[in-house]
Amino acid sequence: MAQQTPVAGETVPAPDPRPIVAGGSPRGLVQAGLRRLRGGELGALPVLVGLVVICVVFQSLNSNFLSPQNLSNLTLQVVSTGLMSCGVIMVLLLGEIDLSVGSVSGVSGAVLAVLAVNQGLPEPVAIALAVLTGALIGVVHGTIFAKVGVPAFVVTLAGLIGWQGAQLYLLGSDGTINVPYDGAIAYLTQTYFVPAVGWGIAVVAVGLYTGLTLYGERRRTAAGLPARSVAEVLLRAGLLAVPVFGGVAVLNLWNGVPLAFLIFLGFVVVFDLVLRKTRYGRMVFAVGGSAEAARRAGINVDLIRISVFALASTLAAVGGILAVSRGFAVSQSSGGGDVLMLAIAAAVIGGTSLFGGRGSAYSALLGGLVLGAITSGLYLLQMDSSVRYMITAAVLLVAVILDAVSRRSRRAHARG
Amino acid sequence: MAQQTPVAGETVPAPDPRPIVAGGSPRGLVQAGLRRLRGGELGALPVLVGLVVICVVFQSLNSNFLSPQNLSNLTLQVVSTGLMSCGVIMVLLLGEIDLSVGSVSGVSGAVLAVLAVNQGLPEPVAIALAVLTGALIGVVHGTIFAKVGVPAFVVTLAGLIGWQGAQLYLLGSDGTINVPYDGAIAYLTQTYFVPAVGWGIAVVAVGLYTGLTLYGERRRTAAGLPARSVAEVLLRAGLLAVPVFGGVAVLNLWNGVPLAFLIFLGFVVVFDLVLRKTRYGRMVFAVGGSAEAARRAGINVDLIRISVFALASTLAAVGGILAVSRGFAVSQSSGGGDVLMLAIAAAVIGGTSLFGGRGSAYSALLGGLVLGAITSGLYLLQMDSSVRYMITAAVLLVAVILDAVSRRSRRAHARG
Amino acid sequence: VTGCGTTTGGAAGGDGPSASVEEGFQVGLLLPESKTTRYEKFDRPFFEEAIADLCPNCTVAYQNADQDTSKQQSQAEAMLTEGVDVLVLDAVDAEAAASIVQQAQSQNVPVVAYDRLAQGGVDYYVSFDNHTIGTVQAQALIEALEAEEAGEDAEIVMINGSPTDPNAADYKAGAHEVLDGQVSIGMEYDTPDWSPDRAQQQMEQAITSIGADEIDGVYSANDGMASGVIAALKSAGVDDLPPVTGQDAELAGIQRIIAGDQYMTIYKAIQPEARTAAEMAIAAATGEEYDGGEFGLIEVEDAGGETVPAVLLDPVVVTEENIEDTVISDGYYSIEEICTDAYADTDFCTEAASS
Amino acid sequence: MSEPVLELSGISKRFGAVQALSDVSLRVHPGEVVALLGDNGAGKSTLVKVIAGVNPADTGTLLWEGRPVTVNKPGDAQQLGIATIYQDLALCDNLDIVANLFLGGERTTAGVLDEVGMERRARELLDSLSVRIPSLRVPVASLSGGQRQIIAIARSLLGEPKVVMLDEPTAALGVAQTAQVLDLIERLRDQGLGVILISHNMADVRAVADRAVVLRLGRNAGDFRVEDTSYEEIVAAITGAADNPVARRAGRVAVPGSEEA
Amino acid sequence: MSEPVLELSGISKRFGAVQALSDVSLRVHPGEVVALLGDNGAGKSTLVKVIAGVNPADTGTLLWEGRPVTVNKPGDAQQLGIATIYQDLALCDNLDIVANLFLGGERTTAGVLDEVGMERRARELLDSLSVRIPSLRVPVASLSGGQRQIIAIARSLLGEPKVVMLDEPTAALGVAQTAQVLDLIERLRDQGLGVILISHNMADVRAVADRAVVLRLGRNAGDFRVEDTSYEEIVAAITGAADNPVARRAGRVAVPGSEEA
Ligand SMILES: Nc1ncnc2c1ncn2[C@@H]1O[C@H](COP(=O)(O)OP(=O)(O)OP(=O)(O)O)[C@@H](O)[C@H]1O
Ligand SMILES: Nc1ncnc2c1ncn2[C@@H]1O[C@H](COP(=O)(O)OP(=O)(O)OP(=O)(O)O)[C@@H](O)[C@H]1O
Ligand SMILES: [Mg+2]
Ligand SMILES: [Mg+2]
Repeated sequence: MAQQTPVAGETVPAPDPRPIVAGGSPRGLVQAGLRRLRGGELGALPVLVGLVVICVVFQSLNSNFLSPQNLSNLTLQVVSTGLMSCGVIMVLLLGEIDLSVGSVSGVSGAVLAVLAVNQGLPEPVAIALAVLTGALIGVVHGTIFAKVGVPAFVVTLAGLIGWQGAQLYLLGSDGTINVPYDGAIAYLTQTYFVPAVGWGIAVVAVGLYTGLTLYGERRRTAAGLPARSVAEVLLRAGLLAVPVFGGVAVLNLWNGVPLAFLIFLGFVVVFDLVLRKTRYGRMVFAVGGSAEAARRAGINVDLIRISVFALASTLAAVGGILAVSRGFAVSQSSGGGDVLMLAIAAAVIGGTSLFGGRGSAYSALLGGLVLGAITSGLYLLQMDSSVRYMITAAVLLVAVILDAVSRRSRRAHARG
Repeated sequence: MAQQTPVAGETVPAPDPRPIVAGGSPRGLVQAGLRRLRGGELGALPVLVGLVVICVVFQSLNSNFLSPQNLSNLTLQVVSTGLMSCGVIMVLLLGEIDLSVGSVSGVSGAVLAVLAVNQGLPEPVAIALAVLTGALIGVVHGTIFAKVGVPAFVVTLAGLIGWQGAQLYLLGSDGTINVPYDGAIAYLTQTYFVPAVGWGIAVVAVGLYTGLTLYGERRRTAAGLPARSVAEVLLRAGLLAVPVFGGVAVLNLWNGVPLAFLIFLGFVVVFDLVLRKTRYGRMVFAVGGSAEAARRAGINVDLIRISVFALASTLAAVGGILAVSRGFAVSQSSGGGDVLMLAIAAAVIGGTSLFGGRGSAYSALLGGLVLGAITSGLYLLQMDSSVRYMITAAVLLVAVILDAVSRRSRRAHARG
Repeated sequence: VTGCGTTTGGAAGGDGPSASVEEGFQVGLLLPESKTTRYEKFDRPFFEEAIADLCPNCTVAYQNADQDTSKQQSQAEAMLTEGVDVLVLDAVDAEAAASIVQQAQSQNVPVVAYDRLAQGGVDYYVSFDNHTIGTVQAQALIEALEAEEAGEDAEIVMINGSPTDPNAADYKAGAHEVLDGQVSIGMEYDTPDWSPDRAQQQMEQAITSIGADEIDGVYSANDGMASGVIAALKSAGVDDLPPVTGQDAELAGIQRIIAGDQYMTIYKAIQPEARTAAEMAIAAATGEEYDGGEFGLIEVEDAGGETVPAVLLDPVVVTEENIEDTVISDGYYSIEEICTDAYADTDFCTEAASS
Repeated sequence: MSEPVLELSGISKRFGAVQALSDVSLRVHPGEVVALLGDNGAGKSTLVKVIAGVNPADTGTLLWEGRPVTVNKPGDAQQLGIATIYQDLALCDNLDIVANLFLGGERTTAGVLDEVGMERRARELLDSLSVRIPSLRVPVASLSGGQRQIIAIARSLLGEPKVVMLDEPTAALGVAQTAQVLDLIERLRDQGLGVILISHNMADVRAVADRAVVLRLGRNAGDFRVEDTSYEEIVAAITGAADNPVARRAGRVAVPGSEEA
Repeated sequence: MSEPVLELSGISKRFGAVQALSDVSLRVHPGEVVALLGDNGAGKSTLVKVIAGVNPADTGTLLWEGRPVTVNKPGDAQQLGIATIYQDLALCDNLDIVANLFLGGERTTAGVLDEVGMERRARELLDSLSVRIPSLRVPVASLSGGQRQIIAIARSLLGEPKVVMLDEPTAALGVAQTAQVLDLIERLRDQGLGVILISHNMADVRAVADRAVVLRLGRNAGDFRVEDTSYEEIVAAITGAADNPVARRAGRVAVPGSEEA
């Protein structure tokens, strides 16, 4: 019997005739798009549509809604919670939850202010130490969860309460601590880029996306794998370019692109790449999909869990620092109130599943913008709190229903 | 070929020698207990131990902690959130979450006060309408979740915000509404039973438990099924009698057994029986374990989901009514603050899984008592709020770690 | 990072103090919360009335921050976007409000601090001083105790506001200034979220520790918590309630006062406060000097060391005796509102009905 | 021959971009065992789920005892009298064996679950399938693969079905259990039920099936009377070529003991 | 004969109140296919999980190439060179086929996943197992039972194992795929690997196994050279009696076509 490698070519089956393949032609693309629409594989589209609807409605009610100034404010308003959302998404991908992000952001802000103002440390050093505090807190949470086996809900609930206590303790009887208007901390949110820089960033971003995607698809074609046509790649790049250049143009009409928003975008993009393109991200998805399967594949599940909780708390700390920067102060209520709910809600609205293994870093951006736009619009319309709450709830539901309906048809197709 | 029924006796296999069966002797019981301890099948035991530890520690720090007065207060303090927990447990068993219970309790309380005080309806009618409001709200939540497919997190988050708005709207600019100290509403929490009634209830409860269990085990023995020995049943009944009679004795030393606490216990017992002994309860567990398997078994999954959300909101409404009764007032902050977190936390601490299909109605009682005891003890010790927060977190963790460790060893044995 | 960027202090927006009463302009009113009665029911309508009276062509934009600092910041930003010409700011957190003041000033929009002295160099300030309110509450409690001849060894329980609300710290400090040394404070609590339920539980623990009969008085920072305190006392079977303080003159609080359950509340004559704020706002927006009117202008210094021209009004203690002369005569509540069925047979209401 | 109890025609089903079934038809008579054969991914389980109402078809008609019916949810199929054993079993891992067996058809007395009655019946049923399970009160998550399979099979026998569909029922079963299940299928046939059996085990198929319907890439690819058809013919229909790995392996291997017991 | 690559002795394992394995021993030599046989619930999968480090044994020793080793987690076994295909597959349903194949052993270039390389390798591998899968980029949740099984098998071939354990690898496979997997097992043996094969299909076992180890109720119940042992002997060892359902069925059934192809 001849010895054969497992890769013997003898039995390559004929191509499967069943998949319905789209041609590279524009018509083919449209058909494939329609099919996805019906099949419910829409990705971020429903949320985007929801966002557009929200914008149109508010703009028609108050013409200031889409003014450059309001949009510029909006970009800054979503940054702090958005960063926390980013961390929450990592935890949700694991199929767990982190209730402590609000408190961690508050306590990190308090650490920052105490070090920078009361102790007189240089502000950048204080920032670094505050971030470090967040990371350490996350390691503690992760370890208690992964190694001791306390449910993440309870660990982070204890964190929610305990770190708030620590924050009160740190701030002491003084309560609020103001930070200088002109230090490194304040610059984080007070810096806007001149128009040219904004345009430059936009060009580089879209260019990099197009170039790298084209290169990737070329490699796939070279390897004989199904690949997107050049036309499709360019179409997608074009669709990306619209919001990017549009956004820069609008922001330049006011003060320019804010540094803080770029920081947020940077985190989102980096987390997206980490999740999709690295072994680490793959392992996070695997643990979220089936921890047991991941364990059997030799993945160190505990380590992944601890690292994810550490990341979440680190991002919460960064969010807390930006909140301090934006308010020039940290108070006993920093990180309290609805910060936690907003951070989790943004992730869920953006399409990240609470049950693990499904989601993307862009949820933080999209969900954050949806929530931010609703809030901002309702403030512009100036309603009674009671009415505002009710409308917020209604808009929230409407913004998600489209997504839900599309997902429902997908769910109907999925195996149990 | 002879036709045979599927129940042909021809091949009854010899009994499997592998299960390690405990004899009916006391020694056998102890051995089985130890084995369960090692195997991590402890049920509520770890939480009970946690509760005892908490009591011992606080009592040693402040001798008032176990005073009849304080314990009597404790029973009333846990009632309102405990009832909400009961509903939350149903939702958690489905593998979903209900963030709206706090707001629903608040809005139901507002409905109650507006109807009874402002509109002058008879108080019992107002109570009934407030409960109905809760039920309707739950049906709305459940329908949007089950039929439209919006994730329960988002539906109930919208509920959390929207019903709070409705509450503010109902209470209008007056804010707080006082209810009379001597109406039906107030009686719900102001009524205590005279000692004899307390003892009577205890005897009936323990007697019923023992009788029904003995009858059930007798039937099992008669049917040739493995059953608990009479000795074991009596031992269990004895273990139940200790807290029941002890509790009645202590409460009788103060005002007697409070009606409100009996209402709460009644709900817990009824829900436990419904969950364990009826088709409906079985279906709830099935949907929580695998919605797809339940669907294929012909269960109307949507209906179960809607009914569970309706139950959760109804219980939240009942909890809200008892909160109004206890505070003689409903205000704009009723049902806000940490009520939601406490309700969910009690369920989780009591051992109900956030991932569906595992838990029991008694979690509401046990978890509620753990949280209530921590709060009560810390208030007695009168610490700075910052320290109080931190200690609450620490005690919470410690109370759950025992459970977690035992569950961990169970998890290590479970299949992926 | 800043090498390629610029930090803009204030490039655009707001046309500065150039508005005129004839043409009208827009006034932004930012209030901190809606959970106590006063803001939605009185501050806002009184303020809008005053503006309509003083400047008929002006419009008022209004927002309520639900006790959330960052929400208030977003709301201020929305108003600046709207192009308001002056902001009247009742800060959720006076210190953290500095960012709002800063942002407004960078767009040349003047800021009037209302009720709480926002940091960052506001243009005018009108208020009842938080600290003073605490002292007045405490003073009233001491008087009540003296009337009952509880004297120096009286034992009281203190239920303060939320540990995460900076204003609560002011009330607390003011109250302590009076109470310390005068009475013994048996138990003292900070109450998360100003929650009446929490206040009730705290009171129950205090009763357990001290004993219901040993408590001679209760300092409660506001009316909502007073309702929880009274519920706890009632549930513990106390019929002859010790004096309980309050604040905000909520309707429910007034009703408890006439029923004899609550001793006092703090009534802030909001109408003059709102009118003063309106006058200040118009002056600031049009670039005129404000002289303080009937109350007289003084100067206060904020925590950042800036001097601010200010009007400080006196809070009024309301007990059963002076309800008629305060909340009713000011049109705050009507007799009908107070004397609902449940309170119809209180002394106060029978008297009111007969007169 | 009698009227078919179940008759499908023109069934098509698409998942996203995959056309899993195209224009499939199938007939089952009472007292007949129809084997549904096909390669992996041919669409057999999809067809079973269409009939069972788990994933309704996009197009196509379904005749039940000659009448057209629509089956949109599992309850519809159960009402008609179709019992199904799914390949992916569909058990509730958190429930114990008895609860899984009676899921959706619990017995009650006066509203209360009749646990004793159900447990006794479950014990009888499992004994008749000669499977050993240490305790009926453990969650099914802790069972072995074959034990789970037996639970699923036992479950379908609790109703009074007219058609039973078994999707690879013996895949995880031991030799003894497999023999029992084959006996069972024969008993069902003898009782006049229609049986649809999916299996990759040709020996089992040839042992019990009357007719074999072959699917290939989601289309009908043959309908044979098992008695009249050789093993090679059926395999050729399944793989779509006479030159297939089975034939090649058969030609090559001469390992002792491979005389296919 | 050469030194065993893997040798177990005295392995015991208890789950709660069930003693799943008692004092089990097993030896595997390089270039040898050992069939692990037993009734449903006999403890075969439990033994595989003990060796793979998924559920470490309570007691017992494990020798690897003569050295005692401890295997406490799956990583330990992989390090030694043990590749395992689990009966319950253990795939991540949310990941696509390529991601599942390379899970835990992803290829990267400069820290970035080499998706192109992995997808090409995956395509080659699956083609060699003659399975048709419409797209490699669908989540494995949407695959048919057999397709999932093939993914699990393909995955174990990606490392460079010295021992491969296959827990019912062909249970869900079509005839063609089964033939390919049997070919594959023979290739692995010829390359000098030790193979542990669990299967309830006696035909497959007799075709490729050299030795058969039987477990019954968690204990060793026989160790046979397959060439020298009859089908009936092995079945009797598995069921623990010569009078078993298989024998009874064989004695009873005379259906045409049951000559066991
Ligand atoms: N929910 C789904 N979403 C997408 N594709 C699916 C889904 N279910 C099945 N498919 C695809 O449909 C085809 C047929 O699958 P099916 O499960 O019916 O195969 P099968 O004949 O039962 O195969 P096997 O013998 O391996 O069980 C497969 O290519 C599979 O990938
Ligand atoms: N995690 C667990 N908890 C409790 N019992 C278990 C667990 N895993 C397996 N068992 C029990 O151990 C015994 C052996 O199971 P195992 O899965 O090893 O059987 P098997 O020989 O692989 O059977 P099959 O051929 O059906 O796959 C069974 O009785 C099973 O119920
Ligand atoms: Mg199948
Ligand atoms: Mg097995």
